Amino acid sequence: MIIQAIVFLPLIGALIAGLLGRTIGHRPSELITTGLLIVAAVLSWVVFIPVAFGDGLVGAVGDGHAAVLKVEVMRWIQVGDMDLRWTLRVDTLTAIMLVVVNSVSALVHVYSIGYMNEDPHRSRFFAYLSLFTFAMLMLVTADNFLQMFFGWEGVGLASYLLIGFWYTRPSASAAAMKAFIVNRVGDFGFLLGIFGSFLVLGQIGFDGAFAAVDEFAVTGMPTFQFLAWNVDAMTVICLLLFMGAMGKSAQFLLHTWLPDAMEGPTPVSALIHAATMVTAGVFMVARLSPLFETSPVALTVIIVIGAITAFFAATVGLVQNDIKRVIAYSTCSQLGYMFVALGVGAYSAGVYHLFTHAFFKALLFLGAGAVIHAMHHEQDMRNMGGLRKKIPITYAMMMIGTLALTGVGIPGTNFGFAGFFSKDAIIESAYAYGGNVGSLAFWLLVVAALFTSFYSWRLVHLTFHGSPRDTQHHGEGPHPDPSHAALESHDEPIHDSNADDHGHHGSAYDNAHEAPGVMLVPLYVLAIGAVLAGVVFYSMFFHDVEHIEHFFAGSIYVDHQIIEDAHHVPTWVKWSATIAMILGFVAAWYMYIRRPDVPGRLAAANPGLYRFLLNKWYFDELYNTIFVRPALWIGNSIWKGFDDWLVDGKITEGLGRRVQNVTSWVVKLQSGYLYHYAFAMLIGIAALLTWAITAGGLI
Amino acid sequence: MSLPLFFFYVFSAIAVASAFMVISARNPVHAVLFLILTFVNAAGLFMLAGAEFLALLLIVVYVGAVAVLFLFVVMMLDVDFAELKSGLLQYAPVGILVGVVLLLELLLVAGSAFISPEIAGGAALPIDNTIQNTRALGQVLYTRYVFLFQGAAAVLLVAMIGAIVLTLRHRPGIKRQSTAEQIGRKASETLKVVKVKSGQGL
Amino acid sequence: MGLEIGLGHYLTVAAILFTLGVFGIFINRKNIIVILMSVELILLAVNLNLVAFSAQLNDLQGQVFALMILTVAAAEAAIGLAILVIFYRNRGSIAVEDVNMMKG
Amino acid sequence: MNSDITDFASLAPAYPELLMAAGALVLLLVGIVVNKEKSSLVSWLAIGLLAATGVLVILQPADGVIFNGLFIADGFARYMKVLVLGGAALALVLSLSNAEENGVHKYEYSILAVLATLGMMVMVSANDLMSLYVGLELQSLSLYVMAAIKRDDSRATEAGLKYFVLGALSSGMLLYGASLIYGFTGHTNLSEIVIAIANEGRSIGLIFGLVFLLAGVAFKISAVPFHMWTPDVYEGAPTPVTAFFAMAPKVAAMSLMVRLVMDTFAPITSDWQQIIIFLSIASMVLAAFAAIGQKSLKRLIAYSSIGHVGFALVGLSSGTQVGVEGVAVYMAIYVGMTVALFACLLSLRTANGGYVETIEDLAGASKARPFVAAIMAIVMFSLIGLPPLAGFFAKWMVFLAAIEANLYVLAVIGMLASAISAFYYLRVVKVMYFDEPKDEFVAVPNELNIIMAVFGFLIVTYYFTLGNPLASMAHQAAGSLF
Amino acid sequence: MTFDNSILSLVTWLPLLGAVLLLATPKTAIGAIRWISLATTLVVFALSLALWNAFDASNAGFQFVVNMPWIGDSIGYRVGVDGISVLFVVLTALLMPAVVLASWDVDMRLKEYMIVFLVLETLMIGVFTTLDLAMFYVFFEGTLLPMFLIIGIWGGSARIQAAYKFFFYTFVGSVLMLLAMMAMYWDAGTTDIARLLTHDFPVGMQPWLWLAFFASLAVKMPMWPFHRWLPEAHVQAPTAGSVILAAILLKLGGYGFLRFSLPMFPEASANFANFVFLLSVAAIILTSLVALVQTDIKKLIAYSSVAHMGFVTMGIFAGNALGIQGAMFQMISHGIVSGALFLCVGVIYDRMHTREISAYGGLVERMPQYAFAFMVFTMANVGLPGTSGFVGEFLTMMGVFQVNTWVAFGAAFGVILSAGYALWLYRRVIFGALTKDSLKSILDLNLREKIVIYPLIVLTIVFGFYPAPILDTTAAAVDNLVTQYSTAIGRDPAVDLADQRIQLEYAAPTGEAQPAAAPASH
Repeated sequence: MIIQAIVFLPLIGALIAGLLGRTIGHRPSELITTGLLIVAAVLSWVVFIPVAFGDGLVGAVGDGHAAVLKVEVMRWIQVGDMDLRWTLRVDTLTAIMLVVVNSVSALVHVYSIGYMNEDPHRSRFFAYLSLFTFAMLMLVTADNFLQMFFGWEGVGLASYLLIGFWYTRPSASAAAMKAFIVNRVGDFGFLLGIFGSFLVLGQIGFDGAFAAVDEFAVTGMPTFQFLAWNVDAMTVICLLLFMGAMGKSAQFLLHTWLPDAMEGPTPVSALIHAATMVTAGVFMVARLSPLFETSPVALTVIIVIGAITAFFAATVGLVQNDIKRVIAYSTCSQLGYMFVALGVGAYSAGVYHLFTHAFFKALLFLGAGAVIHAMHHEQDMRNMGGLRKKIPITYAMMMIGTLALTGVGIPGTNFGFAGFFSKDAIIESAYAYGGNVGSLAFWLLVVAALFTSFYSWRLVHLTFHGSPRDTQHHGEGPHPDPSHAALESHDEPIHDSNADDHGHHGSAYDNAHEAPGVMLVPLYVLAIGAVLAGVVFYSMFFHDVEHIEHFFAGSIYVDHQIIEDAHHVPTWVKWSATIAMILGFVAAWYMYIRRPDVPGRLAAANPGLYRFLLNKWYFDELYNTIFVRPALWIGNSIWKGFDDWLVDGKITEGLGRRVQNVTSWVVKLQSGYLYHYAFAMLIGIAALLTWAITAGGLI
Repeated sequence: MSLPLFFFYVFSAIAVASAFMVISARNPVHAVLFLILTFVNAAGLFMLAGAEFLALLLIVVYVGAVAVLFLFVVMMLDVDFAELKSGLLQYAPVGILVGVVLLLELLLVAGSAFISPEIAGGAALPIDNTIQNTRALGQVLYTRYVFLFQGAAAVLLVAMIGAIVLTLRHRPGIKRQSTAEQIGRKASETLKVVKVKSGQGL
Repeated sequence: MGLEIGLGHYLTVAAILFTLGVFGIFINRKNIIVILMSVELILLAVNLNLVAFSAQLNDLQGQVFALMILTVAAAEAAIGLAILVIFYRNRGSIAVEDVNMMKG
Repeated sequence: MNSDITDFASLAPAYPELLMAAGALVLLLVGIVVNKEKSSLVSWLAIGLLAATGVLVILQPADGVIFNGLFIADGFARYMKVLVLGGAALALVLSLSNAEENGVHKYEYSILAVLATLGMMVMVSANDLMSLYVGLELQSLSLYVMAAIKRDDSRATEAGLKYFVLGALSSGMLLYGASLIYGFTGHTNLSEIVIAIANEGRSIGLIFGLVFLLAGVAFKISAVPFHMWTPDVYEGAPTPVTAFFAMAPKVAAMSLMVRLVMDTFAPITSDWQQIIIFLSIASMVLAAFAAIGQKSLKRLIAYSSIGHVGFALVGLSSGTQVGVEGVAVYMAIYVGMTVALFACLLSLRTANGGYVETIEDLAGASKARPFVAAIMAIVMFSLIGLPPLAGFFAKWMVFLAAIEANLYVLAVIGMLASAISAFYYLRVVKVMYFDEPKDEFVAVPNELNIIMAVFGFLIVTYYFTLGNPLASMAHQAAGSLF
Repeated sequence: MTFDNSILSLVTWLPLLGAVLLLATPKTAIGAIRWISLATTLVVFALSLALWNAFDASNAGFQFVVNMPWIGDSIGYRVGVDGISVLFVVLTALLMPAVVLASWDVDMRLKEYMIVFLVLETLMIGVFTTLDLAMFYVFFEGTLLPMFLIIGIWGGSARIQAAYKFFFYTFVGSVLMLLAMMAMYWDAGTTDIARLLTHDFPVGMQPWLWLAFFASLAVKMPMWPFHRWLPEAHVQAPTAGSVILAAILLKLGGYGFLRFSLPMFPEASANFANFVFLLSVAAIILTSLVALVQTDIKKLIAYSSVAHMGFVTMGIFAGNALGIQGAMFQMISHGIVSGALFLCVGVIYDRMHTREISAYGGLVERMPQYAFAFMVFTMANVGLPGTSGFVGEFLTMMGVFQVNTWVAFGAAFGVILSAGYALWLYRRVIFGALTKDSLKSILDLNLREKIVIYPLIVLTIVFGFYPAPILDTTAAAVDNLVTQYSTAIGRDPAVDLADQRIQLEYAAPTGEAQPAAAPASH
C-alpha cells in the first residue's frame, strides 16, 4: 500500500485541485495538494531509509538480477504476445528517485504557496504541480518501457502546462510548445527504441528485457535490418533510447527548450527543470544500464554528448543576464556531467550527481525565485545588485547553493558540499575511463567546472554584491534576446494591477523584501540537503564498490573496474576540479567586484564570441532555419502546390473542365438541324456496318 | 441478251436515273414527277420478277395516291424553292463518302449473294405457279396473314385519325349544317309573332 | 420458278436506289419534302429486295412483306405530310434550317 | 394457305391484344358520340382499358405461338407487356391534369395512346419480321401524331416533324435489314430464322441485315448514334406526351431488341454482341456528357433516358440469362423512376402557371414544395444508381451480368459514365435544395400526389418491397427465352 | 424473435423508424422533433451496449447472425457482427446522441435535418452489421446520399463545391469496388461475406480486386493523395456533419480494408503492402506538414484526420496482431477524439461564426472548461500516453516496425509533427491574451454542451489507461484474421501473432562481445 500511496496521492491531489479547485477555492486546493505531497514525501523516505541504511528494500524480492518490489495495479495493453500491465516497480534506483522527486516536489509545493500567493489561478497551478509529480513517479516506478514512456510523456505534458501557465504571455505559450515539441523529437527516438527492443528482446518489461540481454552472452550479439542498413541491434536501440534521454535531459542538440522553459513560474523551474524531470534521461539510462552495457558505441556517444553539453552550456551560461537562464544553463551543464558518468560506466556516480544536484539546484532556483519575488519579478541581473542587505536569508541560502554547485570541498577529505563529491566522482571517472574519449571528456568537464564556478559567482556578485543598479523602474536597458525583451514588455499576470500591494512605485530595489516564511522553510530544508547529501551518501554511490553493489542491489549495472580506477587517479586529477573552481571564483571576483568594467571591455573586444555565446551558439536560429522554416515551407508548398494546385486545380477540377469541354462539344453535335440528325444515323450505320464485317472477319 | 434482261436493264437504268433526278432536281414538282417515273419503272422490275400484283399496286397506290399526295403538298405549300436549293452541295462530300461506303458494302452483299439450295428449297410459302399471283396473295392475306392484315388496318386507322386530328380545323365563323338541329326545329323557336299596331311601325 | 435475271442484278439496283436515297438526304438537307421522297426511295429499294428474294426463293412471303410495306408506307406518308402541313402552318416555311428551335 | 385459327379459343394468347383493339374502336365511338368537353371520360376509359388489359395479361390463360407463327405469347412477353401497359396507363394518368393547356385534351389523344400501346404489344409479341414491322409502325405512327398533337405549338410540331422524318428513315433501315435477313435465311419467321442461321452460319448479307435491323430498333430505344431525335422530341412535345414516350415505347422496343438478339440471333452472338456493346458504350458516355450541358429539364431527362438505355444494354451485352433478367428489372425500375419523375415535373408549376422548363426554375423548390422536391431528389439519386434506392439494384443486375460475361472494360466504362452522369442529376438536387427560391409554386393535383407518394415509396423501399418479387418475375420472364 | 437474431436488425433499422416517426411529425413541433431524435438515438445506443455486452469476445466468428437469401441469389439479408465490426456499431450509436444534442439549436429545416441524420445512422450501422457483399455496398454507398445533403443544405458558404467534391471522390472510387464485388460474386457464387471469407480467390484475380477495393476504400479513408475532398467537406459541413464524417464515415474505409482486402485478397495485400506503407507515411508526414500551416480550425483538424488515418492503414497492412489491433483501436479512438474535436470547434463556431484561427485567442480566460476539454482532445490527438490516441498509434507503429522499419521511422517522425500542429492550434485559439473585442463576452460550455463533451473526455482518458474493453473485444477476431492472412501468404502465423518478424542474426559469441565485459579498455 505504501507504494501505491506514494504514487497516487499526488494524483488524487491533482484531481481534487484540478477538477474541484474552482468549487472548493484556492486555499483548500493548496493545502490538500501540499499536504498529500508531504505525506508522499515522508512515505518515500520511509521506503528509502531501510534501503540506504538498513537491510534493503522492505518487501523486495530478489530474482537473481535485482531486489525488486512490484505492485501490479491493472492490466493495460494486451495484444498478441505483448502483455502490458500497470506495475509499480520499486528498487534502489527507484527509491532514490522517489525521495528526490517527492521531497523536492513537496518543498516546491510549500514554497509555491508563498510564491504564487497572488495568482488568480493558484489551484490550477497546484493541480499541475501534483499532476507532474504523479507523472514523474509513474516514470520512476515504471516496470516496462511503455509505462516509462507514459510517465515520460506525462511529465512532458505537465511541463508544457506549467511552462505555459501564464498563458496570456505569448512567450510562455511559445516556450511551452517548444519544450513539448523538442521533447517529442527525443521521444521519436525513444519510441523507436522501444519498438526495437521489443523486436530484438521480445519483451516490453524490464526484467524480461534484461534477461534477454543476458542471453546474448550465449547467443552472440544480434543484428537486424534497420532502415537500409544491417546493424548491430543493441547499438541502434541504445542510441535511439538515448535520443529520448537527450530530449528530456536537454542534452546538446536537443537542449534548446530548457532555457526557454524558464518562462514558467520559478517553482516550476526548480521542480521540473532542475531537480526532477530533466534528470529523467539520466534515470532512464541508469535504469536500462544492462542494455547500454551491451553497446560500447552507444556509451561512447553518451560520453561525447554529455561532455559537449557540459562544456557548451557552461560557455553560454557565462554571459547570460537572466538569473534563471544562468541557472538553467547550469542545469544543462550539470546534466552533461551526469551523462558522462553514465557513459563511462560509473552509473552510480551519475545517479549520485543526480541526487545531490536535485537539492542544490532546487535550492538555487527557489532562491532565485525568492530574489525575483523580492525584486517584483525582475529577472535581469544587470538590474540587481547589493541585495545582500535587503534579503540576507535568501542570500545565505543562495550562497550555500552556489558552494554546492561549484563543488567546494577539500579533495581527499570528507569535507565538502554535496556537489563536490558527486562532481569530482564524475571527473575522476572520466579520467579513469581513459582513451581519447575519456581524456576529451575529462578536460571538457574540468573546463566546464571552471566556467561553472565563474558564472555561479558572477550570479552571486551581480545579484547580491556591489551596489544596486536598479534605480529606475525596471524594464530598460539593452536586451539582445528577443524573448527576453518580450518577457519584460509584459507585466506578469501575477501582478493583478489592482491588487498589487507592492506596486511599481520607486525602484524594485527599494521595495525589495525578504520572502515570507513559507517560502523560506523549503530553502532551509534544501540547504541542508545541499550541504549534507554528498557526504552522507558518498560511500553508497561511489566510495566503496561492495557498498555500492549492496546498496543498489542490482538495480543498476555496477562496473567495478571503473570505480576502482577512479579512486586511483593521480592526485592532480583529484585536485583539478577544485583548482578550476577556484580559478573561476577568482575570475568572477576580479571581473565583477574588483574591476566591474572588465566584462564590458572584454565583450567589446571580442564581439563575435560574445554574441555567439549570448545567442546560445545560435542554435535557435539554426533550428529555425533548417527545421522550422523548411517545415512550414514544405507544408505550404504541399498545401498550395500539391493539394490545391495539382490535385484540386489540375486533376479534380481539371477533370471537371475536361468534362465540360467534352460536353460543349457533344452538345454542339445536337445542332437542332434535322439533317444533322439524319447524317448521324447514316454515318452511324455505315460505321457499324464497316465495323461489323471487319471485326467479324468477313472481309 | 434475253428479252427480260434487256427490259431489266432498261427499267433499272431509267429507275436509277430518275431516282437521281429526284434527289437533284431543282424544283420539287419535278422531283415528284421523277419519283413517279422511278416508281413506274420499279413496277416494271417487279413485273419482271413475277410480282404482278405488287407491280400494279405500286402504280395504283404509290403513283396514284402517295406521289400525288406529295404533289398536292408541294403545290399547296408555297415554298420558295430557290432558297431551299442554296448551299446544295455543302454536305455533298460527307454524303458522297457515306454513300460510297454504303454502296460498296451493299454491292458486296449483292455480289456475294448466294442462296443455298436448302434455304431456297425450304420456303415457308412456296409460290404455286398454277395460280395467279394476285390470287395467291389473296388466299394467304385473309387467312394465314389475317393478323398482319388487321394490323395494317389499325395502322391505316391511326393514319386516318392522325391526319384528321392534326389538320382538321373547325374554323369559327363558318356556317355548318346540323341535320339534327334542322330536323328538331320547332316553329316556336324560330318564329316570333309580333303584333304590330297599324300606323306605328316597329 | 426462280429469278431469270439473277439476284445480284436486283440487289445491285436496290443498293443503288438505297444509296441514292441516303445521298439525297445529304444533298437536300434543306427541303423536307425531298427528304421524304428520299425515304420513299429507300423503301422502294427494300421492296425491290423483297420481291427479288421472293422470286429467288420461290417464296410468297417476300411479296406479302412488300405488300405490307406498301400499305404502311402509304399511311406513313399521309401522317408525315399532315405533320408537314401543320408545321408549315405554324412557321410558314418548311426549310430544314428553320427546324431548329430545339437543340443542344 | 391454311390457317391454324380454328376457333376463338385458339386465339387465347392474343386475347389482350384483341381486347385492346376492340376497346380502341369502342373508345373511338364513345369519343365521337360524347360531348367533347368531357374528354377526360375517354381518358379514364382508356386508362381502364389499359388496366383491364394489364390484368388480362397477368391472368393470361395461355402461352403459345399463334397466327401461323406471327405472334408469340410467352413469359417474357407477358412481363414486358405488363410494363408497357403500366407505363402507358400511368402516362395517361399523368396527362389528366391540365390536359387542355398541354394540348392532350382531345379524345383522340387517348385513343392514339391506346393504339400505340397496341402496337407495342404487337412488337413485344412479334415472332415474325412482318408482325414486328406492323407493330412497330402502328406504334410509331401513333407516336408521331402524339408528338405533334399540340398542333398550334410550333415546338410540338417541330418535334413531330423531326420524329417523323427520322423515324421514317429508321424504318427504312430496319426494313432494308429485314429484307436482307429474309433473303439470306429464306424466312421471316423469327423461329425459322434461328434454325436457318444455325444451319447456314454467317454471311455478309446476314450480318448486314442484322446491323440494319438493330439500327432500326436502336432508333426506337434511342441508343446512340440513333438517338438524335430524343432530346428535341422530348423537349418539344407536351410534357405528358414526353412522359408517354419515355416509358412504354422504350420498354417495347427494348423487349424487341432482347428477343431479336437473344432468340433470333443467338447463333451469332459474337456478331451482335459487339454492336450492342458499341451502342451501350456510346449511349452511356454521350448521354453522360451531353446531359451536363442542358438547361431544359426535359432535355436532361431525354439524355438521362438515353443513358439508361445504355445501361440496360450493358445487361443485354452479356448475352446471358442473367443479362436478360437484368434488362427486365432495369426496364421495370426505369419505368417506375420515370413515372415518379414526370409526376414531379407535372406537379411543379410556377406561380404564373407555367411549367417548370429549365433546371433553374426549380430553385428553392424544396422550401415551397418540400414533398415534391423530396420525391424528385429521391428519383434523382435513384437515377444516379445510388444505393439503397431502386436505381442501384437495377444497375447491380445489369453490371452483374456484364461481369459474368467478362465484359470488364464495358463495365468499367459504364461505371465511370454513371459517375459522370451523377453530376447532372445532382445539379437538380442542388438547385432544389441548395439554391435560394425564386418563385412560388402552385398546388398539385391529387392524382399526382398519389403517384409520387407510391413510386417514391417503392423507390426508397425497393429492397424490401419490390426487390424480391421483381427479381423472381424477371427470372421467370428471362427463363422463357432460354 | 430472440435477442440473438433480432438485435442487429433492431439496432440497424430503429433509427429509420425514428425517421419515419419524424416524417409524421409536423414541421413546427420543434421540441417533439428534437426529443424524438434524441430518444431514438439513445435507445439505439442502449441497445448497442446490450449488444456489446452480449457479444462473446472469445468467439472469433460472426455472432447474432441472420442469413436469408433475398433478391435472386446475389443479394441477401444477412447480418452478423464479429470482433472487428461490433465496436463500430457501438461507436456509431454512441456518437449519434452527441450529434443530436450538438444540433439542438439548428433552426433551419430541423425536421429534415434530423431525418437525414437518423437515416444516416441506419446506413452507417448497416455497413457494420451486414454480412452481404451487395448490401455492404448499399450501406457503404448509401451514406453518400445523406452526407451530400448535410453538407449541401446545412453547410457553410462554399458548401456546394464541397458537397460535390465529397460526392464525386467517393462515388468514382466506389463504382469500381462495386464491379469487383460482382466479380467476387461470380467467382465465389455467393455474396455472403462469411462464406467469401473462406473462399480462395485466384491469385491472378486478386490484384485487380484489391485495386478496385482500394480505389474506394482509399478515398473513403482517405489515404494520401486521395484526401483532397476531406478538408473541404469538413470545413463546409455543419458541426454534426463533421463529427459523423470524421468519427464514422472515415472508418468505413478502414473497416473495408479489414473486412475485405486483407482476408479476401491476402496475396495481393501482401504485394501491395509496401505501396500502402508508402502512402501511409506520406499521409502521416505530408499532411501533418500541411496541417501545420492551416488557418482554418476545421481544416487543420481535417488534415490531422488524414494523418491519423495513415496510422490505421499502416497498421492494417502490417498484417500482424499488433498492427491490426492497433489500427482497430486507432479507429475507435479517432472516432471519439476527432468527433469530440469537431464538437469543440462547433461550440465556438456557434458563438462566433468563424473558423479562422486568427479570430480567436485567449479563450481560456473566458472559457476554462472549454479549454480543459479542448486540451484533453488535443493531447489525445497528439497521441499522449494516457489518452486513447496513444494506444492506437503506438500499437500500429510497433506492429509496422516488425515489418518495415522505414515505415515506423516515418510514422514516428509524424508524431513529432502532430504535436506541432495540434499545440500550435491550441496555443493560438486558447492561449494568449483575450484581446479581441468580439470574444470578450463569449460564454463557457453550457449544460447541453457539457453533456455532450464530458462523456467523451471520460472515454478518451479511460481508454487511454484501460484499453482492454476494446482490445479484448477485437482480439479473437483479429487473431483469426492474422492467422488466416499469414497462412495465406505463407508466413508463420504464430510469429505474426507473437509479432516478431524481422529475423535477427546473431554474431558468434566471442570474448569481445561479452555483454558483461567492460565497454572499453582503460
